[in-house]
Amino acid sequence: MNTLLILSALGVIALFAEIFRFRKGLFPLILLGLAAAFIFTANQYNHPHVFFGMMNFDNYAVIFSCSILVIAFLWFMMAKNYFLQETSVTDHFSLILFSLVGAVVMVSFSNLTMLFLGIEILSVSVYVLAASDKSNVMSNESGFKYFLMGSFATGFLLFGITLIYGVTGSFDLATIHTQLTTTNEKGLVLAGILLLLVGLSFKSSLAPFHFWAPDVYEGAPTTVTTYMATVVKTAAFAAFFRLFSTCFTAAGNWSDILWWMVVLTLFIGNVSAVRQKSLKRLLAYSSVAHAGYIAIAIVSMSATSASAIFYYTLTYSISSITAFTILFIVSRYKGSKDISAFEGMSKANPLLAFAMTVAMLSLAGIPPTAGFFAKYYVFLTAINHGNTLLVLLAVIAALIGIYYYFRVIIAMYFKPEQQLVPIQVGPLHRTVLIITTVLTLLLGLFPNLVLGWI
Amino acid sequence: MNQYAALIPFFPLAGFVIIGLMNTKLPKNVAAILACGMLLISFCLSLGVFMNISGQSNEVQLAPWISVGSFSASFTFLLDPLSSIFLMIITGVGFLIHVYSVGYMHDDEKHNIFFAYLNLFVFFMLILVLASSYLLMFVGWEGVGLCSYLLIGFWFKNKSYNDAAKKAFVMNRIGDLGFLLGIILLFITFGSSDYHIIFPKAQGFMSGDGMITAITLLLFVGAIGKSAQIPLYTWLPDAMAGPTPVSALIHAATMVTAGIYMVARSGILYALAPVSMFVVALIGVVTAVFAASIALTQNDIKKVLAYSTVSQLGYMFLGLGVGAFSASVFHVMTHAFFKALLFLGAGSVIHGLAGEQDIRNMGGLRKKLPITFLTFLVATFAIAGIPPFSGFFSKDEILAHAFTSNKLFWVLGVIGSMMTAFYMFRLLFLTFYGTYRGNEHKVHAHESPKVMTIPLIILAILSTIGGFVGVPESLGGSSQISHFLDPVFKPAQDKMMLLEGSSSVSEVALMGITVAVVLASILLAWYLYISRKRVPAAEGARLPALQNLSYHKYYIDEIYTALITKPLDKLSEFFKNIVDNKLIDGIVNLSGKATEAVSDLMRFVQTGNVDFYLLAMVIGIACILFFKLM
Amino acid sequence: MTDLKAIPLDWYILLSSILFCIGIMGVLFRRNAIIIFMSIELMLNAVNLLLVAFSAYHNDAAGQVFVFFTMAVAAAEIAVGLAILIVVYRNTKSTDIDVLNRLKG
Amino acid sequence: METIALLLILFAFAVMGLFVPIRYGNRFAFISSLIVFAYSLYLFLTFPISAEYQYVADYSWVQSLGIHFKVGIDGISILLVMLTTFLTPLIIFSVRKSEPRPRAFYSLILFMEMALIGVFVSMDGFLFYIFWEIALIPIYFICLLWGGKDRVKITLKFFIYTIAGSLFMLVALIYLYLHTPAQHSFDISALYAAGKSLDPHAQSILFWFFFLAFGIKMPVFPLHTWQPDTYTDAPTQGTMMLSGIMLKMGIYGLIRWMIPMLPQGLAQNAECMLWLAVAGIIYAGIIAFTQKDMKRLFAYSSIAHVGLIAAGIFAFNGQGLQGGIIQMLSHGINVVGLFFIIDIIQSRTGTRNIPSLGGIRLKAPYLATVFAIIMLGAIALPLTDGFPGEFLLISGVFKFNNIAGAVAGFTIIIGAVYMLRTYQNSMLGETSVETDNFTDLTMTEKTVLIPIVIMVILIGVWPNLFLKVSEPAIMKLLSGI
Amino acid sequence: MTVYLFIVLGVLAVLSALMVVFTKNPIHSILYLVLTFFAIAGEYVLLNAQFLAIVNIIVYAGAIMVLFLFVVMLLNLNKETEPHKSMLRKLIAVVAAGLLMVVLVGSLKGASNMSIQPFSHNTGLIENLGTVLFNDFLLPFEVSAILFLAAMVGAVMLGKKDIK
Repeated sequence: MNTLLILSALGVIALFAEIFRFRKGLFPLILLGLAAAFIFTANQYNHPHVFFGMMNFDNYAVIFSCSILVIAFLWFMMAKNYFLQETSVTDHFSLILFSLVGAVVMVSFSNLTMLFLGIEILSVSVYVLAASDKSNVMSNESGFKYFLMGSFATGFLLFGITLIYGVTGSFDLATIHTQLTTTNEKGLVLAGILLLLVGLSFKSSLAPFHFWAPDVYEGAPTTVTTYMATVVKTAAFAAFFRLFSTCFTAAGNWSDILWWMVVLTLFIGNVSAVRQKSLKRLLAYSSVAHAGYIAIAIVSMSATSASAIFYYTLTYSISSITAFTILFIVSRYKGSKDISAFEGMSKANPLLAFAMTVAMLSLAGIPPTAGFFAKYYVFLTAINHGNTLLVLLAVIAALIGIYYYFRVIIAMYFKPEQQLVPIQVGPLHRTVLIITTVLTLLLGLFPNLVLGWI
Repeated sequence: MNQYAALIPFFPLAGFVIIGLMNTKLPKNVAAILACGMLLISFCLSLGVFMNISGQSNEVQLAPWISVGSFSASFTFLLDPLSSIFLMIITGVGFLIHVYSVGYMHDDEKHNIFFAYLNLFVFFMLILVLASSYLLMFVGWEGVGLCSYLLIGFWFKNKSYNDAAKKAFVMNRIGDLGFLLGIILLFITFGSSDYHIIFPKAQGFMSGDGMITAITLLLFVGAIGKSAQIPLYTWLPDAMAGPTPVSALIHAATMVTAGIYMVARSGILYALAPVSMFVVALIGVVTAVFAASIALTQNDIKKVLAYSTVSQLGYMFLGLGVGAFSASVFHVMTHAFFKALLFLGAGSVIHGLAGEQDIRNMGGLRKKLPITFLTFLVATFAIAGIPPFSGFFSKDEILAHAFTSNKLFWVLGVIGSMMTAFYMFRLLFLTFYGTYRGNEHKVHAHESPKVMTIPLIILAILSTIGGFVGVPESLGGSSQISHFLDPVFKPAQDKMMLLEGSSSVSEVALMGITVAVVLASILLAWYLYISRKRVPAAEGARLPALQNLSYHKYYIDEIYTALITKPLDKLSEFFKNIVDNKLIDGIVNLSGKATEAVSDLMRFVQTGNVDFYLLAMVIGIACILFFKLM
Repeated sequence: MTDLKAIPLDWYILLSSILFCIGIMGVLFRRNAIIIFMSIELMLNAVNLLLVAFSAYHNDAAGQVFVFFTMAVAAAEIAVGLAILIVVYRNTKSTDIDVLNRLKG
Repeated sequence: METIALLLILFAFAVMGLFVPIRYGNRFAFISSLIVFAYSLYLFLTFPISAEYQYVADYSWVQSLGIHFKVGIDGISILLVMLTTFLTPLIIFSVRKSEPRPRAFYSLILFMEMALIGVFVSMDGFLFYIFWEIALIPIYFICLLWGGKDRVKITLKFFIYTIAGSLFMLVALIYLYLHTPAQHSFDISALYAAGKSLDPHAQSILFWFFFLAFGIKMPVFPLHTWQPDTYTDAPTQGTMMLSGIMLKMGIYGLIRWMIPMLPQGLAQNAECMLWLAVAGIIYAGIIAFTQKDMKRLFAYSSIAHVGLIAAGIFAFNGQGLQGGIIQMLSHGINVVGLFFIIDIIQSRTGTRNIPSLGGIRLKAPYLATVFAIIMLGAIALPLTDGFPGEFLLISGVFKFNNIAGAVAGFTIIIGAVYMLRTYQNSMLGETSVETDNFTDLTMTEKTVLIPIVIMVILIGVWPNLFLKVSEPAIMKLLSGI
Repeated sequence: MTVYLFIVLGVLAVLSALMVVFTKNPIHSILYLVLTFFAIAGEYVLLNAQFLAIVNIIVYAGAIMVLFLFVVMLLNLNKETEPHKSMLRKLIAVVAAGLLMVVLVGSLKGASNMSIQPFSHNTGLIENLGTVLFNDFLLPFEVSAILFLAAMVGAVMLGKKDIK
């Protein structure tokens, strides 16, 4: 609860900062606030609280909130410069902070109302942020597409909630769970679950509801894309899993549908990425593909699923931040988001290239990076649940993944030098990159650091 | 004595190492003396061993070599009559040839290396005969093959020499594979490759046992390769590319008899496998006749001798195949003397004629090279089987045994010796009689230096008297050599339960027939090449069909090329270009290509039109609901 | 006020399903973004109707309360959506969704 | 502790190597690899001949998943560790010109050495997998950064190909892990037990998964097509690392992990595998007949040799396994020597095309001699290193299946053919335009080649030195099934 | 009586909803949509949710539709300028939506065997709703404030012209 309060307060403060000419101090304040929120949240570890029957701050919620806050922290460090150049930095920041509220709600809801509101808060903020580069048609288009499809999907989500409500007479997860075990009404339940599945799949960009993702990711300002790929994805999956694991484990046979969706996602995401020229779009597809991997843990609903999702989203987010930060820096510098912009980087900026390499290896899932362990853990969960075939397909998809991630590495290390001038990396970005790179390696080598918590 | 005996092979090895490492830093004389000296020491030690050998065999353990579980092989030497005879031949003849080489190779720029190789060869040859296990024998076996390779291709600037060397090695390798598999089968059957384990155990097997037959046949494949029998004989004539002492030492006196040695050594096994015995005899006799028939028309002095060697080796196998082990070993010995002598004589001729090898360009050398001529004559008598020269006794013992075993073999054998007499005298007449047909102005024929002629003389003496160690009882001799070897071959002889030879009268009669036939063919040669002064036709001239076939060696090389070499190269390219690149890698690459193609397709699906996305979404939902709810 | 039993719940489900699907059809059918937005509103309303029906049949006020939140969300969304549309319009001078296909592939 | 020390020293050197002044790069790397070699030699010499693991270190790594950092050395691993530490200094020393970015180059080699040793000493399935994959990264970059002109495509194919196999292995490992008793564990003995308890059908399926990983790495026909290209295009040192050490990973994996873990799976497929391996021997050997590019030729020859090793291992008896072990050593040594010779030739003449060479022996007798000796090792002449291995392997295969053994034996003929062809066409004959100004070995080159020649003969004459070390472990392995 | 009322209102709602989709002029669409909302509000009344019926009218017809109208006017779209989709795509759209409807309806039928609570008049009354809203749903209520704030900030941010 404190987390929500702090975040909302920060958001409001950010709004007023514009008026009180407080822009300079705002940024440290936000970081401070995020740190405080983190501490407050972390404190609740092992002290589950239920707020108004609406939010249950159990360990799951705490861990995911912390994860989101950490990612958001890194994101702010990464995005600061970008937004400071915009006219309405405070609006941006407050929107992000509000969306964080939504994200926290999404990971801690114990009532469908909260889920719905959480998703909407997050979505509405991100719709705006995606379109926030107002003069840029791409950005507009991105925001528009996201909004249009998002609100369309909201309709289905809502329909699903309604049907579940219709059967169980309640929005409370625990009640729904008990009601569903007793009811003999199957059709409505299943339809409701499937529609919820659709809605949440949309948010987490599972095929065939992924179409928005590449376009939106590409068009949105890079920082916003980063945010979508990290915080939004984490929150979406946390909510997805929370809902389905608490309510629908026993009800309805939805996992085979999700199974197919996962397979579809894995292949569409990975295969489509193969021929991309733009790194940003490539990363967008990669994000779709990673959604597929994460969803494997949901299909294989078992004791380790939660920690698998947690570990995966966390490490994926960290690596993504590295990749997007570098993309951001490079595209600023060279005016291109294409992979070709990275050519020769290993000579001009060896450290940048190294960080990018680590990120790519992690995304590709190659030891000793965290991405490997994440995949491993997901696979472990799935095989434990008997989904071996799915894992085999995921393995094949992962191979395709390696192909395109390595295109980036190849561009950096092999392609001839375009311009030998080293790119200047600001101190903040430098810090972010160091942190994320170290974390990627550290978490890969010592997954115990975060794994034991959930 | 035995502990010193273990050192026998290591003197040549030391010679090889020293000369090999120092190479050009060593003066030629020093290298030559070193090499010969090392061999002399070995010879002396061998002599000591030979004198002291007393029936039973002695093993000298040196060191373990390979061992895995129950399987083990070690460096252990076996000293028994058989190995001691070979020791004598190798070190004795080897020493003489070394000495000869000092003169023959004196002006060669790679003089030192030559001696290093020769020493290495002797080392391996000694290992081969001293080995107390098949595996160690295989070490020597392959080692001599290597040296043969190195020495055939000694003048490596010449491509055809290199080809010959490679051919020799590869053909030997084909045989070696058989040998190796035989050894493995021995391991599987007897749990060891040591003679002292195998031979006693083998006595427990029934005659005609399938496993023994398989083993012996496989071992014989090895022998075929090494001893140049049909169908793996073609490398030996080509091997004449090497310096002549090499031909004498390796490709006449020692290495090529390794196959005989091995079969003789395995006598007990062969005795248990009648089928194998028959095969050995058959291949032996066929080779003897076949190679002799080629030798009839060859014009290269060394080629004639080479085919003659193949033919003589065939006789030895015939002997082995009919159970005359000691006779074969006897023939090995006499053959070592006279064939080494023939080659060295030929070398002397070549030396004297500055490299000329074609007998069409020789003639009348009797006067110019008297010592060479005389020794050559002795050797020719010996090989033709004129009593009392050494070849007579050994060959006739083989033929006598063949007669008791299978009359057809005997007939073929006699035909072979007829041919032998003919081509040898043809060679002799064309080279040393008549008038000189070469270019007098270019080449000034001269007798070789002493260092070369002395070995010739010694060998001539040996060729003459060498046969007396094996004079059969029927001729009043005591057949010393067969008694000497008896401890080795006794078990095998017992197993075969040979019908004890025909009466001595018939043995004498057979000898008479053979000698008569030989003399007849000598007369024919005389008639053709001395009376009629016939000279072989020049290159490219049309020959009668049979002669042509013989002259072109029955086109066996061409057939091999067409049937094996060419198809293999074609197959190689097919594998590489079609199977590997197109098929296997094609499938691998296809997966990549397909992914890219599908990727393009998917990019096409991602149209950018939001209404399409919405439509896809709706259809997706409809499908999901449809499949789950209906 | 009336006897609810007179109208089977199925009818409400049917009605709201039809309305929902008309909304979907509108979204798919039209190119004008504004009409599409309106169709989405229609979808939300269809759901609202169902919610209220369930609420009434369950005799549970929570369903109707949820409708408030739906309305709130709808309002918020549409506000944002129209804002985005205006931004798009400023740049493209069109509300045709098919114009927006720069991002693809 | 000693094992960990080995890994840590290497890791430290690899990192330090990035920061030493550029001109000391080579020397630093060389000396550090020598230190490691000395240390491992010390371990080897003091190694107690026993079937048990020595120098075991066991730390909990990911506790909740039963993953341990458990390493140890037994008779099999020590030989491979020795091979690695012996070859690496030579490989480092064999670098001839100042490569661009030398520090990275050497660091990558040292890093790779660490990963390879890690593979050989892991006693935890997960750890093994990690090292297995990590070893790929440095070699990928070595090939990518310093390779030939088609390197991008080829190395990527190599990378994906090999990772494809290992991912399937990962799946199999996880599956086995989940069949360990509650409180799952990746411990080697637990995995052995789990694997053995599976029914034959499951074992058979898992067998294929493992085989993909190991078979690709080795590579076994028909999974080999990445290899000739990669060997051809990689820089010499990369090729040496790949062929000399890295492909041993696959064989080691077979021996260490697959056989004890899935004996029944192996038994079911052994026949098929054996024939595949034997087919590879003949197939690759025949292809090698007509190759013009020396590197490619030796790449194919390597496939043939490895095919024999694989066949011996699938034959699955004392001779086969021991032969496989000793042949791993000798193949590693030979192939590194051969590739270095190619490098020498290429650096002098600018070509690896065999037909344009010839007569080198006239100009460079030392080189020709060394080449000859190593070649003899490669064609398994007795008293060279190739013989004990090939003999044991062929007899192992023969024991298992007579016909297969006989066919496998053809390798000694085929090998002789292409090796002698190569030797003849490059070293013998008259000199060509390219080889006219050939110079003989330099001091550096001798330093690299002489140890190799010594090893060629040492292993040939005294194979027991190594066979005895691995014997108890192999016997234990065989008896454990 | 209620049944007929239900049917009339339902048919009205469906028809006007269809008109929303098929009318070419945006303004007309908006008006039809308002009509739909009224019909739905009528259904609310039938369901005894009078308060919601009123809210529905106020919020949707009163606020949201005005917003739409405003935008249409602002963007000057009150013409039938919309380019048409090809017939094929329209057909596909209709078919897809129809398909979904068939599936949806098909899957939802048979819901009547649900346990249905005895009817209470109080459910939809304002005090009852208020109690539930401010007791059970207090947190969502508060949180929706953030939603509005975010939406507002967002809309303003996007809507305002940048002063460059």
